[in-house]
Amino acid sequence: MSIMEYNGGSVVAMVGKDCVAIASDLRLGNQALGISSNFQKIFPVTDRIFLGLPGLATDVTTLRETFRFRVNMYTIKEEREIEPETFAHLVSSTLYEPTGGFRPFIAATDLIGCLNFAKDFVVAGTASTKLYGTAEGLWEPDLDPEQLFETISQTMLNAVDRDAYSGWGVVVHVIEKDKVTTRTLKGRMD
Amino acid sequence: MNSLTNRFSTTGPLSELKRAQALVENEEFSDSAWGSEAGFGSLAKGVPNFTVPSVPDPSAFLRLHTDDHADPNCRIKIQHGTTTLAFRFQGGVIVAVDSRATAGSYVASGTVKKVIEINPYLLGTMAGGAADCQYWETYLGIHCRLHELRNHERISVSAASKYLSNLVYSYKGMGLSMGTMICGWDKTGPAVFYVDSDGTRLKGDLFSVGSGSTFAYGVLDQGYRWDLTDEEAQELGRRSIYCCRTPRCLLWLTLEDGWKFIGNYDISKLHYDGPGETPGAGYGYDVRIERSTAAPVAVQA
Amino acid sequence: MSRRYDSRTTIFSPEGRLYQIEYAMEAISHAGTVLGVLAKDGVVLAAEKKVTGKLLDLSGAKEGGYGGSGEKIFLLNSNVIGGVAGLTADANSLINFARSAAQQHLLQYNEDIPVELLAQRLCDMKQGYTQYGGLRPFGVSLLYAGYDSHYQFQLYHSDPSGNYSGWKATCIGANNGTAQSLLKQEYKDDIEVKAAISLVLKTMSKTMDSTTLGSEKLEFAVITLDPETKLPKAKIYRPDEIDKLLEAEGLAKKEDDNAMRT
Amino acid sequence: MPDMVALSRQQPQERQFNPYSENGGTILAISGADFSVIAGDTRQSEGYSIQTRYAPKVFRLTDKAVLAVNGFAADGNMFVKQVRQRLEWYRHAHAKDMPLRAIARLIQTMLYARRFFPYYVYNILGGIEDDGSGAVYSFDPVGSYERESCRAAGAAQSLVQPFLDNQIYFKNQVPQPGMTHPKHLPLGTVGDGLEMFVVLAKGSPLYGLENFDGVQEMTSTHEGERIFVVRRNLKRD
Amino acid sequence: MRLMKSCLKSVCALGALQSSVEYALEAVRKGTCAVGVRGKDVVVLGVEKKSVLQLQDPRTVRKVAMLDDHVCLAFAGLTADGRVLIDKARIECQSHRLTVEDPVTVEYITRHIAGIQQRYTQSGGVRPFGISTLIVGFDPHDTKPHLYMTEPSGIYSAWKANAIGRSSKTVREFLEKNHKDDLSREESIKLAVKSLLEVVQTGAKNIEISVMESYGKITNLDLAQIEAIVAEIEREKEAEAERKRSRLAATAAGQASMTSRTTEGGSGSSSEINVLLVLRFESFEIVYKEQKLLRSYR
Amino acid sequence: METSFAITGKGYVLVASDTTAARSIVKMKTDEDKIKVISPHLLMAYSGEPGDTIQFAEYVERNLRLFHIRNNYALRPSAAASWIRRSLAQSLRSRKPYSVNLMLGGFDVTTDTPHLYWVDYLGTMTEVPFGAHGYGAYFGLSLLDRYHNPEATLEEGIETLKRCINEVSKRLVVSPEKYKVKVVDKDGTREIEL
Repeated sequence: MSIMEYNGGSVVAMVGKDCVAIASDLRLGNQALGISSNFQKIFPVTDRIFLGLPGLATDVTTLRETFRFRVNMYTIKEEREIEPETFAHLVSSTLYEPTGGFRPFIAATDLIGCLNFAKDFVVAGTASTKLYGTAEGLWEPDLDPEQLFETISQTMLNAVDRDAYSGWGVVVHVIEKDKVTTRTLKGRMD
Repeated sequence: MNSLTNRFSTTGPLSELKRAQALVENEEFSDSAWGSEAGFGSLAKGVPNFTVPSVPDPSAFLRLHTDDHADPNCRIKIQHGTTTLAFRFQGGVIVAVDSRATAGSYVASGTVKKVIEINPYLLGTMAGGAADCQYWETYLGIHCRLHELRNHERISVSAASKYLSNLVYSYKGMGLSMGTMICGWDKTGPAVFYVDSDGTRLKGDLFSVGSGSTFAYGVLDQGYRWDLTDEEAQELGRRSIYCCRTPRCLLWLTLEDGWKFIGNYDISKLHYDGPGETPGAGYGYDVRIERSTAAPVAVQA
Repeated sequence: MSRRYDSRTTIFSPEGRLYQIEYAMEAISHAGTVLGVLAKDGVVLAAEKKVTGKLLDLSGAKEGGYGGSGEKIFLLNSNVIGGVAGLTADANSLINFARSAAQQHLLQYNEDIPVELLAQRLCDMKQGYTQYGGLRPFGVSLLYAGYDSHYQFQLYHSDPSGNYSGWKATCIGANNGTAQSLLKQEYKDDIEVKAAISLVLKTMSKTMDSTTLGSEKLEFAVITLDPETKLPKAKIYRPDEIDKLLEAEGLAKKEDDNAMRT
Repeated sequence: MPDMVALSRQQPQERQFNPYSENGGTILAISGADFSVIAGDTRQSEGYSIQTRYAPKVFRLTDKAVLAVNGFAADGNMFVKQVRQRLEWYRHAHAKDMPLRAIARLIQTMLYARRFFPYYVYNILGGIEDDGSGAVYSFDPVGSYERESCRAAGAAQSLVQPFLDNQIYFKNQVPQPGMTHPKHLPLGTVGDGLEMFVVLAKGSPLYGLENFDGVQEMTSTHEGERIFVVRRNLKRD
Repeated sequence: MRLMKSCLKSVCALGALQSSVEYALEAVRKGTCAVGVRGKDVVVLGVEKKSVLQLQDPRTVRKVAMLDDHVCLAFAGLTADGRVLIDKARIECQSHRLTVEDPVTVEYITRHIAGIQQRYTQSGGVRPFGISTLIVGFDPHDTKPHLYMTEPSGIYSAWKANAIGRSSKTVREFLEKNHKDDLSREESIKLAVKSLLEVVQTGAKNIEISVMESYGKITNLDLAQIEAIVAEIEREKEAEAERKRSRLAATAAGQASMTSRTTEGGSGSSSEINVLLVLRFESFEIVYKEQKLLRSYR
Repeated sequence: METSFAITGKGYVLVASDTTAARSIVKMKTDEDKIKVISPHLLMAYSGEPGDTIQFAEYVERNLRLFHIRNNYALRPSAAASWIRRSLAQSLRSRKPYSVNLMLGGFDVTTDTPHLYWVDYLGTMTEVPFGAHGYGAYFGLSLLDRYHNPEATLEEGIETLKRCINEVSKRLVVSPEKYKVKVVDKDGTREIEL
């Protein structure tokens, strides 16, 4: 069993016209045993950067705390908010950093917030192949925020239905220039 | 003893006959190839014979290529079932199953029918290897029908389950994987037998099989009584399957004059709205808590 | 051999005093006034700016966050504002330390650092600088205005020795004696933020050397609870907001002064 | 349970005898009210090397049954051959083609005969039932099967299947108020593959198939079920 | 030659340090007064509390600190130093429990604190802690109260009753005169209050009393309780004075003997300090330099 | 087989743990208390690798006590849980990781709310209305999903807990005989006899 599958969970992010959206499932499992149906995997970094961290839950929490710490320290030192691209480099260098242990952090990252970072969509987590398929089929360029929300929701819901380790509800954030809309979807509870 | 020596001696008239017979019955050239007797599964030859790889340990070979647990990267992914349950009560036997088949982390199907309707009186459930259950229980159906034709009466649940048990026991160690409940109604009343590929066969009131069985037991045990009403029994069946987090729940009730299909329930609907048509009356924990906290307000209003 | 005694270890005088600390305190008593008032539903902090001038460039000032415009008032963590009096360079280094300490706490405990704990962390640092070799004490006093769920709103003061204590209203820097006695007279135990803002501004206007109050000489901040999230909300006022506030309080300069003169 | 996993890993395993290989590719079938579409790519590869760009995975069995096989190509070809042989015998015995549901059961028993030495083949059977409805049957390698409306298998199954769930089964879609989802999709909305078989029930309209690019009809009479094949060149990578 | 030089260096250094310790003791003497009184099965800590200013939060003005469930510490001297030293002691208490399960004994933690204080007199580049401490408590599984004192030098000692800080000498003398073995709880508290009243003129509101009665059982008296005790003492004093006045009229001869007794008790400074004084004399010159240095810094 | 359950109710958290200390196939002790009171309003039930459990529990206990005595108030349950989680996550990457699973039940006196945290040996933490560790989880979680009520009175909560214990003894092959049950509410922690 892959270490990604131990706790399960998936994240997808998509680009629209002047907006981006990021969605994740809410399940925390211990392999097949479900522990919680409200485990967040997407974290706001600044007002316009969201970080999705599917993977081994302990590392999700640790990384979340580490990134919060590093971003805050950056803000203190630089006295300005971190830019999405700078944050991207922070993420990649943090993940690369040898952790002194025998096991590297295993967590895929999606970085959103930078409007032209990926041209269409990115996926990660146990349902990643399923997400690729649905996203490939449903995504179109220049979706407006409402359409993007619909597209990412359909992508996520259908992908996690085919994944035994993801699901139990979905949370979607749609990020526009001046606002973030967060919605929790009533997903299938199986 | 005699027959044994005869079978393996290479001389003598009997062996000559055998050889002739073998030639005639050879699949590729025999007359039987023309009819339904052709090929694998032909009843004329008794128990079907399987192709086995010519390696020292065929079961190790099988495990190497098909055991998803031992090696998630194994290529041949055989579908596995998850949760089935059956219990006896005053009104008959409730059989409830989930509908999910997984191959690794992939949900291969969310619509598998895990109850095999062996005949109008007997139901068999399916947990473990999907193909094993499907095949052997179909095979069992054939024999039950033969039994009926020969004896002019329905086969007892006990006999049917014993027959199945004997069948799979003869393949013990080969890698079959099956855990089933044979449920029906015979002269003794409602009956449930648990049969698995190890050769275990148990008679009982209440069984649950599959990876989700512990969860089902948790709800089942706490709500089970012999004198449940039909409605209560069905509700218990649904709730017990609901807790195993599967896409759908299928429910049967076995009565004296044969089984009856009760329903195919969408678990998400059960989660949010329950089996009826009342929105918000679902089984889900959050839904239930919301209901109980909202209720007093409603009363006040 | 003499090196040992040249080193600037803070040492006891024969009378058992630590002169360096006393000098530091002396220095602070000439620094720009910082005044804090604890109210029932918030804490108010105001400070007198010393570095003023027509050519001072404040365009780099950022709104909210860890803005760098402040000379006297800083956001230490999302739940604590600090006001400093004393050597500016020392203060900057202490503020950085405080912010890091708060982040360390957040990392360790996943909660905002309790206000007293943050004051303690800084004081431990300050005390260390009075005890170890090669170091001189920090020439800075601080006021900490903050909120945590243990003691709700709090106001602390720490001095160069590493002492700290909690206050309902206090003042550091120049003229703190005058301010203290004014506060003593005016302060009421169940004061609310709105009244506290008036009290602070009124006291500031009376203590400050200059005759007029204006955003170029004043920094101002308030910490309250966000009515929606119930989380502490620190607000460091922008210059135009300060002017507006002063106007509302009837303490704005010029117009009033002119009116009085004519 | 975890113990068992560890144990079986430590056991010395027979590595020498590995009669299987993975030849990539994806197959897919969708059924409608009176048609079914069975598609597959035609590439055969092993690891990173492409063995051939044209090795069909979809085979016509009868006038109303098409079988798609995916997995180990050699097993697949052999299996199709045997199925065809059995169907031929059936024709001789009964003077008609085997009905679709019977073919499905036949395939089960044939696969199960190799329960202890499985074919490394994922099968999808598509066609028209005796009642004129389109049907898809999917099989696991040892013969567990189920009738469905659509199914994907092979390398891209986990990419394709959730998309089909959404578009064919309307999963997670709530219809507009007062509307219902169509029970069966019209043929026109079904996408294209590298090689696609379309089986139309007797007497059903052509759905504009005659105007498709690269359509070729496989049946000789126009009275019964009609099979068309569509071949497309997609990206050559 | 070189040997001599290095000898000289260490001797001088020692002298300087000892002077530094002595000066630290001065800092202690500037601190507010704290007394400890050990009774039969109770131990009382009393501290002089600086007046809490009108707008100050009394919660944050603390002079008595719990080190663990069963050990309590009061200090006199530099508050910041006190806080840091207390923190170190608290860490040791918990870490001791973690490593050997048992809680620390009062003597152990005293020794530990004194050890820390001593280290800060010895290593270069640091100044000593400007505090003395009184440590009270009960050992686990024991009913005997303990009272210890530590000083900036790192000396520690056990006491029946003692005082540190401002006018500690006067208070100590008072204690020496009035302490009896086997004091009851009430008597111990009263003695502590009484002795503090020797230096605290403002009465109950500037006195804080903590009473430890057994392992883990500690109570802080509230203002009303202390006021009651002070009032009682006042009454007794009044009565005593009354008696004295009447006796004074009766006998004039006994007066002389009484005063001489008081002075006798006054010469009770500890031998350790005498040693320090000798050392201090040796290092006079260096101290002188140091003072010049200070002046230039100013 | 080690089993622990914890459930929240109206203003309290109930924590139950079996009392077996086992080594290999031997029961070394049958009245071991595996629920530690780690601060006045915080309970920690621990299970896992023998040795690691007690060592880690004591390490946690001492550090929380140190925080308490330093600051005059105890860490809030959420902060304590975060710190404990972090300790486990850091130990996971050390040479010899602690292999300990925890249920942390606390009452936050600053907000007057009960909190329950499920923590495993990897440092996974999540706040839950009810939770379980060990093989008991496989039987208890579905039952709790069905019967648990976060607004239940203490008596009702105990009844629900009894159902879990009853189910485990009914179905688990080697089920524990005895359980210790503790509750934490606004008044602190105390033990409850079932």
